[in-house]
Amino acid sequence: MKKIINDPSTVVDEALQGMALAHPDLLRVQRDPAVIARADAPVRGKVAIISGGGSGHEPMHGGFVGAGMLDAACPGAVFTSPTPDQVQAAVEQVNGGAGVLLVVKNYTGDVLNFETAAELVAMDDVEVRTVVIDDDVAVKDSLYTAGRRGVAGTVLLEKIVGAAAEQGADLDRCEALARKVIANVRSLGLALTACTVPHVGQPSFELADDEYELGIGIHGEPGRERRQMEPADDLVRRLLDPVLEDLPFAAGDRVLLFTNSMGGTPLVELYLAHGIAEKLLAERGIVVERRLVGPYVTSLEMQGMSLTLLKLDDELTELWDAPVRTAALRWGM
Amino acid sequence: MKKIINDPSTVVDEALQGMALAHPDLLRVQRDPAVIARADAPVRGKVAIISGGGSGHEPMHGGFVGAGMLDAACPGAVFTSPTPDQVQAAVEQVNGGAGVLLVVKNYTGDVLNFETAAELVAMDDVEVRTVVIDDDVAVKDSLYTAGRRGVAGTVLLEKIVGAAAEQGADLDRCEALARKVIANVRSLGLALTACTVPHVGQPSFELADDEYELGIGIHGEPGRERRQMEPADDLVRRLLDPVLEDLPFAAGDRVLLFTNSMGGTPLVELYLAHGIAEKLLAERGIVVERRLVGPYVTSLEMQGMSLTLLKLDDELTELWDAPVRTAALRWGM
Amino acid sequence: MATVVAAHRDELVDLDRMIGDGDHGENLKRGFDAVVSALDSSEVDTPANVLKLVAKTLISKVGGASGPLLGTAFLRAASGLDEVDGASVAAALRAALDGVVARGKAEVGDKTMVDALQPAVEAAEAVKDKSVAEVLAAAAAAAETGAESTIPLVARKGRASYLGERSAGHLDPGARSTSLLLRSLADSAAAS
Amino acid sequence: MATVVAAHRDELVDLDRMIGDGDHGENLKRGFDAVVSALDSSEVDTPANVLKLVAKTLISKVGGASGPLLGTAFLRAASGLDEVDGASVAAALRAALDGVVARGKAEVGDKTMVDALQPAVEAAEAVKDKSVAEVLAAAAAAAETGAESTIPLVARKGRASYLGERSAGHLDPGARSTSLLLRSLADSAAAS
Ligand SMILES: Nc1ncnc2c1ncn2[C@@H]1O[C@H](COP(=O)(O)OP(=O)(O)O)[C@@H](O)[C@H]1O
Ligand SMILES: Nc1ncnc2c1ncn2[C@@H]1O[C@H](COP(=O)(O)OP(=O)(O)O)[C@@H](O)[C@H]1O
Ligand SMILES: [Mg+2]
Ligand SMILES: [Mg+2]
Ligand SMILES: [Mg+2]
Ligand SMILES: [Mg+2]
Repeated sequence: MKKIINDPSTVVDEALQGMALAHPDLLRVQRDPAVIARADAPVRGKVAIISGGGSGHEPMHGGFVGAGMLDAACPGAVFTSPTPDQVQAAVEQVNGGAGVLLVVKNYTGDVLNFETAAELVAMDDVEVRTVVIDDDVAVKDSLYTAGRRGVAGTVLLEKIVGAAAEQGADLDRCEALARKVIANVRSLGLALTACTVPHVGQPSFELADDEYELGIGIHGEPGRERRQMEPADDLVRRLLDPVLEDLPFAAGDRVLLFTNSMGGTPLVELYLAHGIAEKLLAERGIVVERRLVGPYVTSLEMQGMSLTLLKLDDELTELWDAPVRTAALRWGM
Repeated sequence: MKKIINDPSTVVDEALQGMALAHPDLLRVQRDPAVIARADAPVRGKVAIISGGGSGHEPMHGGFVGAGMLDAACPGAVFTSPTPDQVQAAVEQVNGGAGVLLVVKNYTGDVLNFETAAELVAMDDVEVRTVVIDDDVAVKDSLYTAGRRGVAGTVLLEKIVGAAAEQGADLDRCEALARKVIANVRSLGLALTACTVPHVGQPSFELADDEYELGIGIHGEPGRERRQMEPADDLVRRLLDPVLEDLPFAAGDRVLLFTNSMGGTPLVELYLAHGIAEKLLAERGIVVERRLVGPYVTSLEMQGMSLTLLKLDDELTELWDAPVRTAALRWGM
Repeated sequence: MATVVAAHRDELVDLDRMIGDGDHGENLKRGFDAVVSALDSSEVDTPANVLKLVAKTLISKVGGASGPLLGTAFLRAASGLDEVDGASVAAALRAALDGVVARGKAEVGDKTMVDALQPAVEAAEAVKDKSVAEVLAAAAAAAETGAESTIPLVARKGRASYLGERSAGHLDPGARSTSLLLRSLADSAAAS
Repeated sequence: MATVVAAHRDELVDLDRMIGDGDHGENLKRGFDAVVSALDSSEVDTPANVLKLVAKTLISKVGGASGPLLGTAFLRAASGLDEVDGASVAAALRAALDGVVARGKAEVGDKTMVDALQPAVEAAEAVKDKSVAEVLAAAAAAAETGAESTIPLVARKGRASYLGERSAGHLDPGARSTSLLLRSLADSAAAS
């Protein structure tokens, strides 16, 4: 394992210090328990949007803290859900008196820890709601599993709900919007290489030189199916088809297409894949109205990508376009 | 070699198509010869800023095309300088009648090709100036080499000169500003892993599991010194010390600190390294007034990083802060 | 217990790497290290209060799926433990199991820590009239067999469930750590 | 020439990977493929005009350091080539060398294509009274020796110069491709 680190057990803490120094205008960092909060939090009278999860997916979630998106992020250890005391501390830092929405990705650990936190926070008379996003279509038979995972769609949810909260939406509307995004967003990912968690020191799985892993999660957990390597045209089709079938998306639908790198895949490949996805959607009469291309929900240095589709309507499109000012997503301000 | 591509010889062309589809509001792409131009070009009466170089360094340069930065970028084949006909075509597309500034990174190939293009363009009565950036302090004895290379400092130059051009600066002022940035910016990089050029199919060099390469260029060319792997504190010091000594930077100086990922190094490591660099600078009394952290000048999937310091004054700081609207750098609009 | 966890950290990391995300050993190590300093820096009197402090520390420090689950287990065990005799210990273990099931909704056969904990509880109850040491020894032995039984199973809860059929053939890390914790309890009861 | 370049593409890529950025073979292949289609789709009469078309195509398609340098070489050679006899060919080669040196400012010993081209010019001039085939054969042979002579050198121009001492021990890709091109010219002159 070769990484630019000092000690596997202090990676997250040191990275948070660096992040605070890098973005003094956007955010502030509390170290124990770890919380990344908007520089101007709490914003009085605004619903606070809080998310969190294991570290190693940067820029998610800390890179989305700022005006028009998250009020706080709770970074766990690498690939480990945050603890309830982090969530409690985040609420203390950013609660503006209009209630708190917790955005949780569907993993047993995240759900259990945020659930515990929500119980504790509610005891302090803070109105708190929880939404669980589960956009990964890789997980089939969800009756027999922990259910679908929350993956790249989370960024779209955080942007849209964050915009609404910034505009003054109340807790009911924020929660309803979050559920609307969850109902309309689907993702699927693949990996060409594994990643190495610092405290593990070895790759999370082995892939031969001519294999890829389809249906990968974002925690270095192997996917559902190992396949022989294929040209980009086929790889993109294997991601897109299950996503389209699942909701389903149909001709005439307006969508946001999000082409995400798992971290190690360079932009030149990502744009190439994005172009293929756009063409396949055009062939089906699906209208790509907005797009996001880049490494936004990553698994450390893993090479691979995911495709996410969100069905848009005027409400969602307007909120997507609304100004945002965070380390990783920024426009209009 | 595992990459999300169809055919090594069409990678750049396909990626450009994907890029055009991803950013219809920001840019348009011409395919043969390949040019990425700002969507609203030519901007009448504005000095046109054009850059270019080998592909594989994305988001540089195409990701910096847009209001407040570049008017056009000429993407060569992967790690190969663009050809003169690309530069001529770019000038045709974006020349607004106020002259053209060509921003060239100091590599024999880039310099020769841009030089040839400048001669051809001048024959069409377009006023054209060329600036060559050479911020890489890794290259010593520059009398006996092709001179210092142009590396990550290029982004800072393009942002600052682009802002001035957008505000209406004339060709003289744009050129003078570019030379001022070149005089005040220094960089140094390292690599933990090599990258693989698609048409080569093999890593550009081999590094053992406990080695890193100091003074790496951005084309997968090996650096000057191969060293045993060290903790992040030491790695950052090895990058920062030569940069500081070179200009030199001294206590009381105001600087922009740019912590750049070579592509494969995840943000968690990059922020960690950035924090170390900030602390080392604070110890020396150097004031970090602005910062940029992320993968902006990359070598495909190479793991590694570079540090760039630019000495700031009020003029440069204001131009850095000015609005910019490109795929990779965006604020204020 | 912290020593046992530390000694087995790498094994648990490896098990979790096979069918999960490779953090189980590190999660527990972080948690039990924090337990040791919490116990060192506070004055706790009764066994029940010790368990409560352990529970709170695990909940706030472990994270992952196992943090809230193990934390709940210790919290419930604390309420079940009035006296220190075989029957109370068996009752505490039963309370712990109920807590884990209430939170995680797993059944025996889902390839989770429940596969170790439930047989342990049943074995403890079968000998609950014996000494604390004997009750814990029975529980630990049953947990070990239970943990081993997860090897052929296909996971239906937690992260490993995403692997489907591919999760079969691997020992569940949470079941393994549960059996290790019970074995260390039994060993210290036998020694005292 | 295009066939020769295509056949040696991988070798040139490998050489450039050792001390450069690994694109030299691909650059030349792209350029000479374009030359072939340019020649196919246009009517060129004189050898000088053929060389001019080759030059323009190389300049606009090759990129890299070698594109403008080789392009200039062919452009200058075209001006030098009025008649097709040994002396004109030698003069054309001299003009090509002067063009490369004017642009790239490299000297013999800098580990560049000049190390192949300059001895080739000198050898050609020494036998310039002989036939075209003989002149080119002498040039090709000298270029081959010249290219080999780059192996121990430390590069002082181009990308390889960044390696300092580490560039020693490797054949310069541009010198190698220059000798390959001259050899293919000599072979076709001998055959016609
Ligand atoms: N719903 C559940 N009920 C009981 N135990 C569970 C459940 N989900 C997961 N586990 C246990 O948790 C273990 C994984 O813990 P850990 O690796 O610390 O958390 P995470 O899976 O969040 O990384 C599994 O091996 C399993 O025994
Ligand atoms: N200044 C120069 N003068 C003459 N030849 C040069 C010079 N710089 C580089 N070369 C030649 O160019 C070759 C490299 O060409 P190529 O790989 O196509 O370009 P690049 O180095 O830009 O990738 C070198 O091997 C060398 O022979
Ligand atoms: Mg985990
Ligand atoms: Mg090159
Ligand atoms: Mg785990
Ligand atoms: Mg080269």
